[in-house]
Amino acid sequence: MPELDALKAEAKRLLDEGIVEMVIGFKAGDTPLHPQPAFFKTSEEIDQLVYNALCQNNLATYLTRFPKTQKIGMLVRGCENRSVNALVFEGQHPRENLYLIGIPCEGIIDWRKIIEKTGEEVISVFEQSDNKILVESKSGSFTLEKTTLLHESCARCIHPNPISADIVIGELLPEGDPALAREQVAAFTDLSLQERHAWFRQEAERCIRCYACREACPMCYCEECFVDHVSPRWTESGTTPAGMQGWHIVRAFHQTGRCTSCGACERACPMDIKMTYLTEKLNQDMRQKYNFEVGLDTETPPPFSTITLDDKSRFIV
Amino acid sequence: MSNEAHSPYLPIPMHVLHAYYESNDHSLKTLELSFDDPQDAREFFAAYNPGQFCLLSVIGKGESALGIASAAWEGDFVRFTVQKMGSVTTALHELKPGDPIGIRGPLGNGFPLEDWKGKNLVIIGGGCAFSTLYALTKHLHHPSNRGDYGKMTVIYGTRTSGLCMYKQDIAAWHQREDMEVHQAIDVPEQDWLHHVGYVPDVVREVQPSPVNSVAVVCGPPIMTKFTLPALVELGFTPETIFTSLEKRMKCGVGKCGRCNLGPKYICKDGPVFSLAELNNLPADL
Amino acid sequence: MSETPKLVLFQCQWCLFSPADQEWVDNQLPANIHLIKVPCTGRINPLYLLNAVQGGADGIMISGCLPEQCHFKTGNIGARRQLEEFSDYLNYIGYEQERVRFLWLDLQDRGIIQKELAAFEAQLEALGPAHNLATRTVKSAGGANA
Amino acid sequence: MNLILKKDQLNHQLNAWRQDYEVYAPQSLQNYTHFLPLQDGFELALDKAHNTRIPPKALFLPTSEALLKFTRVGGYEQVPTETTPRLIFGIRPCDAHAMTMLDTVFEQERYTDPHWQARRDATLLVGLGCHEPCQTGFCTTVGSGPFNHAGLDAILTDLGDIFLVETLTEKGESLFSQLETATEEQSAQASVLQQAAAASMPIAFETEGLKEKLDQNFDSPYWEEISRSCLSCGVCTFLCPTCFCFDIVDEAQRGERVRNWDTCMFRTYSLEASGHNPRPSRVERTRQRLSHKYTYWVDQINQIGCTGCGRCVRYCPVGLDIRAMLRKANQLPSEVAHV
Repeated sequence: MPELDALKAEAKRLLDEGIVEMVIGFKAGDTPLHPQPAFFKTSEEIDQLVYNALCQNNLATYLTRFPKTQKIGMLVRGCENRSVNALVFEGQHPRENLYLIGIPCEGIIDWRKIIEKTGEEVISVFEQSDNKILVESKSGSFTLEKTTLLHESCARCIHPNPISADIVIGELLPEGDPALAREQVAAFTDLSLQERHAWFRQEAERCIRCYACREACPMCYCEECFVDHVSPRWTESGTTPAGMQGWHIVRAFHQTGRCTSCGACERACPMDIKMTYLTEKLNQDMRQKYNFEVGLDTETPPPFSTITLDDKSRFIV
Repeated sequence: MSNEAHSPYLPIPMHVLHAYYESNDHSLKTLELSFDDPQDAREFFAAYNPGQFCLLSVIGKGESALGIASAAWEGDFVRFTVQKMGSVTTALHELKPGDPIGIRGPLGNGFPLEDWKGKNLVIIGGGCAFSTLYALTKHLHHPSNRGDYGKMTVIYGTRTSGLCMYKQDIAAWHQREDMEVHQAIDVPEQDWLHHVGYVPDVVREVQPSPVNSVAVVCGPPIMTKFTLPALVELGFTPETIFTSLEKRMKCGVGKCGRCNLGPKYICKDGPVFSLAELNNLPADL
Repeated sequence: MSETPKLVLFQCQWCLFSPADQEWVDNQLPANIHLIKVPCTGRINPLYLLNAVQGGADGIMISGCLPEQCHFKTGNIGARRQLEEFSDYLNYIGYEQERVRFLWLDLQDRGIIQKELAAFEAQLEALGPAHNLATRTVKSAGGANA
Repeated sequence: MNLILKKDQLNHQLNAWRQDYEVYAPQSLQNYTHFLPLQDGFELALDKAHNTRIPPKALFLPTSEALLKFTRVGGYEQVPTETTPRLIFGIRPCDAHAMTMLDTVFEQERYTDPHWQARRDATLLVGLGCHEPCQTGFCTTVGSGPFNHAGLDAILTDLGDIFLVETLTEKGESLFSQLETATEEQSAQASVLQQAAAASMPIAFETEGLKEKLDQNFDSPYWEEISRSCLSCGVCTFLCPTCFCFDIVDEAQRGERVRNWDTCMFRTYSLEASGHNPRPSRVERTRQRLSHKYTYWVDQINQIGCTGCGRCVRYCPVGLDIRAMLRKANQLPSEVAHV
C-alpha cells in the first residue's frame, strides 16, 4: 500500500507546477464501502484524496470524457495503466498529455464479500498493514483476511505493477502467476458444452440491461453502442433471453484484444453477474494464439487489427 | 376482453388513402389515412382539436409522433406530413395507397381555440412544423368557424420554395379576402414573389398588431427561439404567444417519461403551451 | 419441427470463380439454406453471425477466398482471425464449434461448394437442431427477473 | 384490527394462501433476494437483506413486456392483461409506498395503463415493517417510514416469535380472518418497536425548501459537481422503486411490440432522430433524475417521488449517494432569479 502522503504530494506537485490541469483519483465516499472517483483541479482539493483497497473503479473509463488537449494526471494501478495504454493506442488521448502516478496494486477488495461476512450495515472499514481488514458493522466487529476478500480478477492478476507510469509510488510487487489466470478459463473449458451453456445462461439472464458494465469499462467508449442501434437492431432490446445473451456475447467479444482483465464490469454489476469468464477466455486466446497481452505498450496493435498470412487456421482446404 | 379495448397502446387500424411527395427534394411526404372502422372515425373526430398529434405505427418498425395536418370537416381522413428522418419515418415514406397502418390519437391538448374566440390570430410557421398550423388554418376557414375569430395573418417560411408544403392551398389563400398570407424563403430565388429572409425578420417586417391578438408559433427550435422575442418586441404578452413543443416520445400518454419537462409531459399536457407557461418550465429542450 | 437443418451461407461474391457454381448458389440453393452474399469475407461482422445464431440457424458456413487471393488483398485474413475467434467463443458458451464451418476456395475450385454444403448439412443433421443459445424468432418470456 | 401470526405458522399460512393466490415472497437468488413465486419446499429470505435487489415494481411493470402482438403483415392485436390473483408477502413499506406513487402515473382518468391496472387490481400487498431499518435507507426523511402503511393491505411487525398483523384494508382483513386477536400488550409492544425504528433513523437531509432550491438553481454548477463521476448507467433508476420510464420497441423478428425499462440516465433516452439531444451530458441527465424525484413529483402529487429505500446508494458502481447530493443541495442559495 503506497503512502497516502506521497501520493498527495505528487498530485499536488503536478497541479502546482502546472504539469496537469486535473488529477483523477479517489475521494472518500459517503458510505465506508464505496470510495468515489474524484477529479481534483487545485492542490487544496488534493487533501480529499484517498486511496485504499476499496477503490473499485477503473479510472481510465473517465479518460475519454475529456478533450484530448487536456493535460490529465491520473492514479493508475497495473490494470488501469494498461487500459490507458490501450486507449492511447486507440488514439483516445495522447500519451504526452497524460501524467500517470503509478501505484503497485495489492488487489481490490470486493465489498460484497465483506457484507457477506459482516452483514449489510457496515459502519467503518480499516485496512491494517498486515493484510488484515477490520470491519465494524451493526452486527459486531470483524477482523478479515484481505486475501479472502479480493475481487476474483484481482486474485488472478498477472501485472499488479503499473508498467509505464511516469512515477511509481510504493514498492513494486512480484508479478502474478500466469497459471492463475489460466485456471478460470481452463476450469470452465473442462465443463461439458451443456454445463458451460447452463452457466452462461444463468448468468446472462439475470441481466437488467442497465449497462453499468459498459459504462464502467474504459474500453467501452463508443458514441453509439451496438445495442442502441435501431436499424438494423443487432439483438433484442429487452430482457428476453436472446436480448440478454446477445448483449453479453457481444459486449465481451468487442473487448477481444482490448480487455485488461481489470474486472470493473463485474464490480459495477448490480445483479452480481459474472462476466470475466467471457473476457478472460478471449484474453487467453489472444495470449496463446497471438502472444498478445493488452496494454503492455502503446504501439503494438491488437490481433484483430493485424493482418498476417501465418495464422494456423482450421478448415483451410 | 371488452375492458381491454381501451388500451392507450393499441393503434386504430387504418389504411393509406393517398400518399404524395410534398417537397421537390422528396424529403417530405404527405399521407392521407382513412379509418377501417367508421366507428373509430366518429370517435376520432369527436375528440379531435387542431394542434393535436398522433403516433403513427409502422408494424415492425415502431412509432413516430406527427402533428395532424387536416381539419375535421375535410372528410373522414387524417392527413400527416412526414419528414424523412429516422427509421420509422423512412418506413412511412415507403407506404403506398392501400397499405395498412395504425395510429394512436388524437393525443395532446391542441390549440386552445375556445379561448381564442373573438381574437385576431397571427399564425407563424416554419418548415414541416407548419402542418398543425395548416390544420388550424383549414379548420378556421370553415364557414361555421371563421366568424368566431377576427383577422387572420399567416406567416410561413421555408428554406427554399421547393420545401414549401401545401402549395396549391397556400396559393389559393393569397386570393382570399379574409386573411393575409406572407410566405418567405431563406435565400433569394428566381421568380419568387414573396418575402426573402428568416421568419423572425419577416415577423418584424410584417409587424402584426398585438391588439386583441394571439400569436401561435410552430417551427424548428431555432426559429421558435428567435421568433418569440420578436413577438415580445411587437408587444405580444407571454400569455398571448403560443407554441408547440417537440420532444422524443414513445407512449404518447404520459407514462413512459420521455417527454417529461418539469412537472409536465409534452405528450399529455402539451404539445401546445403558452410562452407564459413555458417560462415556468425548465429549459430542458 | 422439421429435421432439415437451417443453414446460413455467408458467401464472398468473389470466391466462386466458376459462373456455374455461382449460378447454382444464386438460383438453386435448397430452401433450408439462407444465402447472404457479401462483397468480401472481411465485410462479415461477428454481429452477423450472432444474428444468424439468434435467428435460429443450426449451422453457419462462411465461404471466402484463400489467403493471397482476396479481391481486396487482405479482407479474408482479417475475417479469418475475427470469425474464427468468434466461433470458438460461441463454442465456449454453448454453440458447438462444428456448427460454424469455413470454406476457403481456390480460384481453380469447381463444384466444391455443393459438396461442402451437403457434407455440412449431414454433419448438422447428426448434431441435431441448435437449441442452446436463445433465438429471437420464438415468443419468450422475460428472464429470471421478469 | 391487530392480529397475531405465529412464526411457526407462517409457512402453513403461506401454503394456505397458495390455494387462492400466486404467492410471491423474498427468496434467495444467487447472492441477493428476489420476489419469486413460492414453490413447494420454499425457503423464505425475510431476514436476509432489508430489501430485494430488484424492487417489486418489476412484478407490475416487468423489465420487458409485450404490448402488441403482430398477427399478419401490418396486423396486430393487444396482448391480454394478466389477472392471476397474486399476493406479495414481505414487501417493505418503502416499496409499497412507491406503488401508490406509480399508480398516479399509470392509473389516470384519461389514460389508464391496462397492464399495470390489471396486475394491481389482482394483487394484494402484505408488508413487513423494518424493525431494524437499513443504513442506506432514509425513508423517514422523505415522508415514508419503516412502518408506513401506504399501499399495503396489511403490515406485519416482527415481535420475536410472532408477527403482529395490522390489517389495513378489507381485502387484508379477509386474508387474516382466521387469526387470533392481539392483546393490548402485544399491540403496545409493537407500537413501541415501530416508533423506536423510526426514531433510530437520522434525518439524511433537509426537505424543507429543497424543491425551491433545486428549481431555482437549475443552471447552477452544482449539477456538474454532483454528476462528475457518474457513469450514466441505469443502476440507480432501474433499482429505484419509483422510477417508471420505459421504451417502446418493435421486435420485428419476434412479432411483438414490447416495452422495456428505460432510464433518463442513458444518452439515447432523449436523443432525437435529428441528432439533437436535449440532455446531452451526464449533468443534464443527473439533473433530470434528481429534479424529477424532488421537484416534479412534488408539483404533480405533492409528494417527494422517492421513498428512501436506499438501493441507489447501495449499488451505485461509483459510490454516488443521493443523500449527499441533496445535503449539498441544502447548501445552495435560495431565491436566485429563475432564468
